[in-house]
Amino acid sequence: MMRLIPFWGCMMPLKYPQMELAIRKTLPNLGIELVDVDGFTCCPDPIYFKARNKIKWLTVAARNLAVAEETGIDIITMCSGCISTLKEAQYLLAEDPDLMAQINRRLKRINREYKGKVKVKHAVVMMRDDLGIEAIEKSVKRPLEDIKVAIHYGCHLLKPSQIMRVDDADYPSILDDFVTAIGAIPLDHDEKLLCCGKGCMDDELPLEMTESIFASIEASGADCMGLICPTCFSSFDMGQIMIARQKGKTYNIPVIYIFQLLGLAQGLSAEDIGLHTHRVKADKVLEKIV
Amino acid sequence: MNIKEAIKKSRAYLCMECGKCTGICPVSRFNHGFSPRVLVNKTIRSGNLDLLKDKNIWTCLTCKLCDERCPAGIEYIDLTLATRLEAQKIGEEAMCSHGGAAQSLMRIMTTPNLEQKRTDWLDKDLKVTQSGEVVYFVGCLPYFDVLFSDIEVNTLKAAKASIKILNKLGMTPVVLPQERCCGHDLLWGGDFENFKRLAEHNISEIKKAGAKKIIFSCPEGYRTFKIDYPKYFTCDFQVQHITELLSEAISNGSLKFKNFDKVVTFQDACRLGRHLGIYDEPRTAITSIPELKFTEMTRNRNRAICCGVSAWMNCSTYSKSIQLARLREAKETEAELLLVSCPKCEIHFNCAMKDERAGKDVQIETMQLVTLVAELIEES
Amino acid sequence: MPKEKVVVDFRFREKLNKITGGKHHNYCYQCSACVAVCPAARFTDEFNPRIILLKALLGMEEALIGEDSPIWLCTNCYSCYERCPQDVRPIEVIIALKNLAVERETAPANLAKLSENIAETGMSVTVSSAVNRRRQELGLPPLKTIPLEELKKILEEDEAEEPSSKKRKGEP
Amino acid sequence: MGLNPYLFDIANIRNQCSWVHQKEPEKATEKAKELVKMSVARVRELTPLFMKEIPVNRDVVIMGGGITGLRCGIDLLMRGFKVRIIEKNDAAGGLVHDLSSIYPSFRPGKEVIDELVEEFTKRNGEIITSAELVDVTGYVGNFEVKLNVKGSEREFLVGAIVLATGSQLYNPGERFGYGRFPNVITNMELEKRIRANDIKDVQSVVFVQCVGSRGDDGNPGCSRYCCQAAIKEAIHLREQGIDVTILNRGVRVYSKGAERMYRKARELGVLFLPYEGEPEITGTGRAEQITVPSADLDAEISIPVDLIILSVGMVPAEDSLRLSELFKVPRGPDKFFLERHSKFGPVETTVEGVFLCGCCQFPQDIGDSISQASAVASKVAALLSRDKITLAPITSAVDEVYCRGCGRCAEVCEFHAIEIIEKEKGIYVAQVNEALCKGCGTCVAACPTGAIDLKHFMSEQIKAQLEALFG
Amino acid sequence: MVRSKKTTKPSHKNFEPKIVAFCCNWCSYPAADGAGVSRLQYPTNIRIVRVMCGGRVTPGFVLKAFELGADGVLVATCHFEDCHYMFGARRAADVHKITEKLAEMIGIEKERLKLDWISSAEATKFAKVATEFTEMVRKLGPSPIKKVATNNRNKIREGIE
Repeated sequence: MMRLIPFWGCMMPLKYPQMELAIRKTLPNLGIELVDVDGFTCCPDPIYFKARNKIKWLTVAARNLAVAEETGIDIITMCSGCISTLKEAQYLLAEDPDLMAQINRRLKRINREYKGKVKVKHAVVMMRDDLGIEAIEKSVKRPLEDIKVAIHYGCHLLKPSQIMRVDDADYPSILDDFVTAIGAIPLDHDEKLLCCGKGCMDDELPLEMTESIFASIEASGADCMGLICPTCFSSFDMGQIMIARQKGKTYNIPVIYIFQLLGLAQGLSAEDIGLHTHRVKADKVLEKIV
Repeated sequence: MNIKEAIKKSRAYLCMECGKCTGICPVSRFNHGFSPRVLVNKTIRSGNLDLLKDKNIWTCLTCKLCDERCPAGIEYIDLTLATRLEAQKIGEEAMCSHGGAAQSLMRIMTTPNLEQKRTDWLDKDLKVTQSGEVVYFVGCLPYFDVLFSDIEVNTLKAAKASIKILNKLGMTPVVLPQERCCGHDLLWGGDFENFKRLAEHNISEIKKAGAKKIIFSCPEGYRTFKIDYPKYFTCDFQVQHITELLSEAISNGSLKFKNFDKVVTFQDACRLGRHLGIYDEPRTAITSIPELKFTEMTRNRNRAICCGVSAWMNCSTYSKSIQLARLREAKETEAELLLVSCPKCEIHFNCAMKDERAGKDVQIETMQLVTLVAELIEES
Repeated sequence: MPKEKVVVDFRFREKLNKITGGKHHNYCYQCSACVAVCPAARFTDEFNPRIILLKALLGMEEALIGEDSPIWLCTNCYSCYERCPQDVRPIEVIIALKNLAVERETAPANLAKLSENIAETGMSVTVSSAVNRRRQELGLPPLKTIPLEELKKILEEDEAEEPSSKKRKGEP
Repeated sequence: MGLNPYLFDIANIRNQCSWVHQKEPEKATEKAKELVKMSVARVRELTPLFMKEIPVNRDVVIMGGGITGLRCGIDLLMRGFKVRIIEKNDAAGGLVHDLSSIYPSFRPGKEVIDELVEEFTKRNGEIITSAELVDVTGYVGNFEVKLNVKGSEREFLVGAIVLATGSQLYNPGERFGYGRFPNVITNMELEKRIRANDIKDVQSVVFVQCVGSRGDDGNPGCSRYCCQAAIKEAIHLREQGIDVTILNRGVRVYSKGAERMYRKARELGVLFLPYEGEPEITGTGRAEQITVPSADLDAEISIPVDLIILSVGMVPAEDSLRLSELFKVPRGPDKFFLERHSKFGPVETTVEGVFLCGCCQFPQDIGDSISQASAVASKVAALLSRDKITLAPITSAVDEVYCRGCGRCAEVCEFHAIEIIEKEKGIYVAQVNEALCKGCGTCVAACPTGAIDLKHFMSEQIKAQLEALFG
Repeated sequence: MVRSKKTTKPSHKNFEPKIVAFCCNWCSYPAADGAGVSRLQYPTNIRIVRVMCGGRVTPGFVLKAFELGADGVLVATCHFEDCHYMFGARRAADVHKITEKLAEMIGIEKERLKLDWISSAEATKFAKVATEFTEMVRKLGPSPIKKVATNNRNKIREGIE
């Protein structure tokens, strides 16, 4: 058994608990024990909180890292925002000893210290690098044959690759390999790497960007969207409702978290992994599986 | 005509080896390896091949100065021509100037149905026609100006001047768009075959235009049409040099000139002078210009010295020496302007002057006689 | 219309240098690689990361962190960071500018709304009773307690440590 | 002995017929026959030619005692050649001598020069200062150099000549407020001020690049040193807390380590701004503000300024025309000395045995100049390490009978291989120096009479090929 | 309906022009060799005459080729900046202008003359120029010049020796 601390963040436990559910149901099948620990806060979010004050943002992140560091167990994250914050914080603090000292002075107030020892990985990276793709294949009981998945990598899992070190940011394959391992077909489409637009503080731009992505996926003939980032999820699941409402265009593309797909492949039911909670229903996909 | 016939015809057997020809020969004066006397001797005595392979047969300028002087009345240049025609048959040829470009141009022109573009220079104010009684024969001037662009001569001025004069005299000459080289240079280079093709083409073009009279500004064209064409072909048209026409017009008072306050001398072209005996007509034209002071070079008329090269061949250090000597002679007259009647004289003298080492004592302005006359014609 | 006059303000640049990531603006040599990959620039002309960097180089404080600054249109996608050949980290410069705008209180009102939760509750998403109910329905364990005391302590202002914080306010 | 190689010709059937016409065997065969016919016709006209050998003097003279000449001289001394440096000024050193520091080592220019002079002298090289070149005659392996040294004549024989005469800096005249404002100075003047530690009460310095370079008067090309020099100077100023702006037309930093220096300057906050045309400089009595239009912002950008530095380009040295005439080395359209071929003879000139290095060829920075200096030293050594120089016999030859001495051949000869000599009074004739002739035959094309011809490619030989083709 | 104009010009499809190419020793001649090495294919109509430099080619050579029956003449030199002899290629270009003028004046279409710059590395360009020029000349049809009987070296030798 591999023991790892899940850093759930906020989006998953609070907004999209079905994602947490999928993780909790699928990872043990791969021989992973999730060790929940006390004392985490928000990562904190790499967009708005960071925009207010980088030092405070770094401090909160360093505190989370320090909490995990004290247990001696490494962290996995399942949210692109969390991985982005924690990795960048690690990178910046390692790059600049003065900054490290400055942040640790703040942590000192609560008798904590970040030493830079804890390892942080996204769950998919851990699965590729530590478990191996074969382990995923082996856990599959019901391969998702003929399911065409348009993967949305999102931004923060990959970029900046100088810090994230997950994959080639222009030609990523980690999720394609993941989807292949569970028997489905990853599809390329024109806007595969376009940002979902969520971080843009504008009323219209984000919707335009999501719509471009949908148009592109629709043209590709995919059965569903396979996605990794909970922030993106809100752009795409709720986003489709918004587009239908504001632009009168219905896409009806099910948006499925990649671990939910894994769950389906491992033989779990749609309810087991909370697929029924999504706004865009995944019936099309489910029919194909049976 | 083989060499033997030529010897007879030119009376070469009468040679008494007096050496007057060599004494007067402008080439021999500088080129001590060249002697007309020796060549005549060789022609009479030696075998054909030895003579025909002698490079000296191409050195003669055919200026006819020796013929003037020969007490035996030998026609040396006719003998030379015959020799060259024979030599060419066995593949001998002269050292062609300018990489043989001129010769190639002339030979290419023997093709009858070429679409030449040789009349672009005709300005609007020059009146010419497609068919009529009178043809103005332009000659090689259009391509001379391209080929010799490096020495910046503008021989075409003479053609424009000639047409202007003809227009002034009430004539609208035909300018043949498909006119060809008269063949003079090919003939004197020994290439009779191609000379013949050019001649036949020109004669037929003139017939097509319906012309009876051909006017020349170029002495070589004039000589060729007047002497050589009738020798070999039937051609029933009258030929005339523009200076002949000019002197007629001046004597009957139909042309008047503006003042020209300069000292001027005149270069007799070999073809115009000694070959055809036209000495007075150009002088009549020159001296009828008011204010102009005409001065003769020491050697003038039938004793005039050639410009140093003929038929674009065997141009050499001796040609240069001849040219410089002649230019000095012109300068000695204290003339400011050297009038010439032949475009080649103009080209050769300018080429010699162009050389920066030639010195100031040979720098003199040159102009073709017709060009000056046309410029000075008083508008009526 | 007479052209705008811009006087280079080296002092503003020094201020920007002091924010983490702000110093990298100095490296920008205006190659435009960031613009080529920027999704926001693709969808609107109002946002151009190169121009933002140029303005940073010229020290154009008002244009960058005044009201209606375009910096808020950034999608935070990190493409520019990825692509920049000079390690300018344009997005980090933009975030540094945002920090300055927050200090100057010119940031858009909803920024506070989107981020104040964290300082107050430790989570970016509001924790409500409905959340735990939903989790229960799905068979998930209840949420862990959030260490708010620790969080508040480490977020307290410390003027001695952070020279870029509010003391600027009295300056013109 | 065997067959004279110049009686040989290739009918190029393989490369120029069979391989390129593989799909048309019949036509290719016909063509091959014709190529053979042409070749045979050419061979019939060929004549045997023989190599010539000329003895070599092993001394070298270097024109110019700047850093380039010194470096080249030391390299040659190390190989055992006798080397003289001719310097027109009263001391060696050139422009580098006056630099406050040189990148990337940041050592003072004078220190570097002193070291080189010491080494050159220690190895028994001779520096002839205050020397003026009077005349050069001869050809590769056998040049005669005549000098005037402080009024007295000196003459010696050398086998090779190295031109390392350098360049001079563009004089901005009255442009860019130079001369009008006391605080507008050139970069060389800045170097002097830095050396004298004379930069006081200065908060903002603005450099203007490309003054007298890249089509802006002066040198039509890039002067290749000024961006890097300005960056070096900017770093120095910035480290003293001065605001520095470099107005540029594209920053060009190609020297080794220069990119890093450029990055360092930016890290320190040096502002690089593009400009076009002439910036507007205003102020009363002294320059106070410099303004450039911005292509990107629809705005005019002003920088308050205390000192303006004009980064002036390099232009050919004043005496380059005279030297080009004396050495018969052509100058390019930019008036710098021209190399024989950018790829096949980058440090050679059209005159065999005369080499180029440093800024007399084109503006470059110190690193590049000394690389060239060492390259030239190798080339010179390779040339002079032979006892004799073999001359290929494909040269032009003059038939004096047909030569009018008009000089058109000499005029077109880029290699100055043809001289017009006075054979007898008033009679001139062209004479080919076989040591200088490169065998191109351009003179043949220029000759009006056919007096000059190129051995092995005689007009008759070429015409024979044509006649065979169509015969 | 628009009817296509009847062309009175004869078709030259089966006409195989003879083209003389003066190639300089340093660039275009090696380029032709390179075309061989790379097995690039071009029409068989080109006959190369090697000269040391394009600057050696005079109007005399080009006109001689036409005089003797060439349907087209190509002069190929180094690129200006690559000329082995510095300005030879430039001189070739200057001289070519004069040749073109002369040729046009006496009725040779100027399309039958071509000057091009082919470096020794441009084997592909050589093949391309050779192909395009051959096609151009093929389109023009046979040279208007009737072959002129002149001096024939072989005749001399056979007849005399």
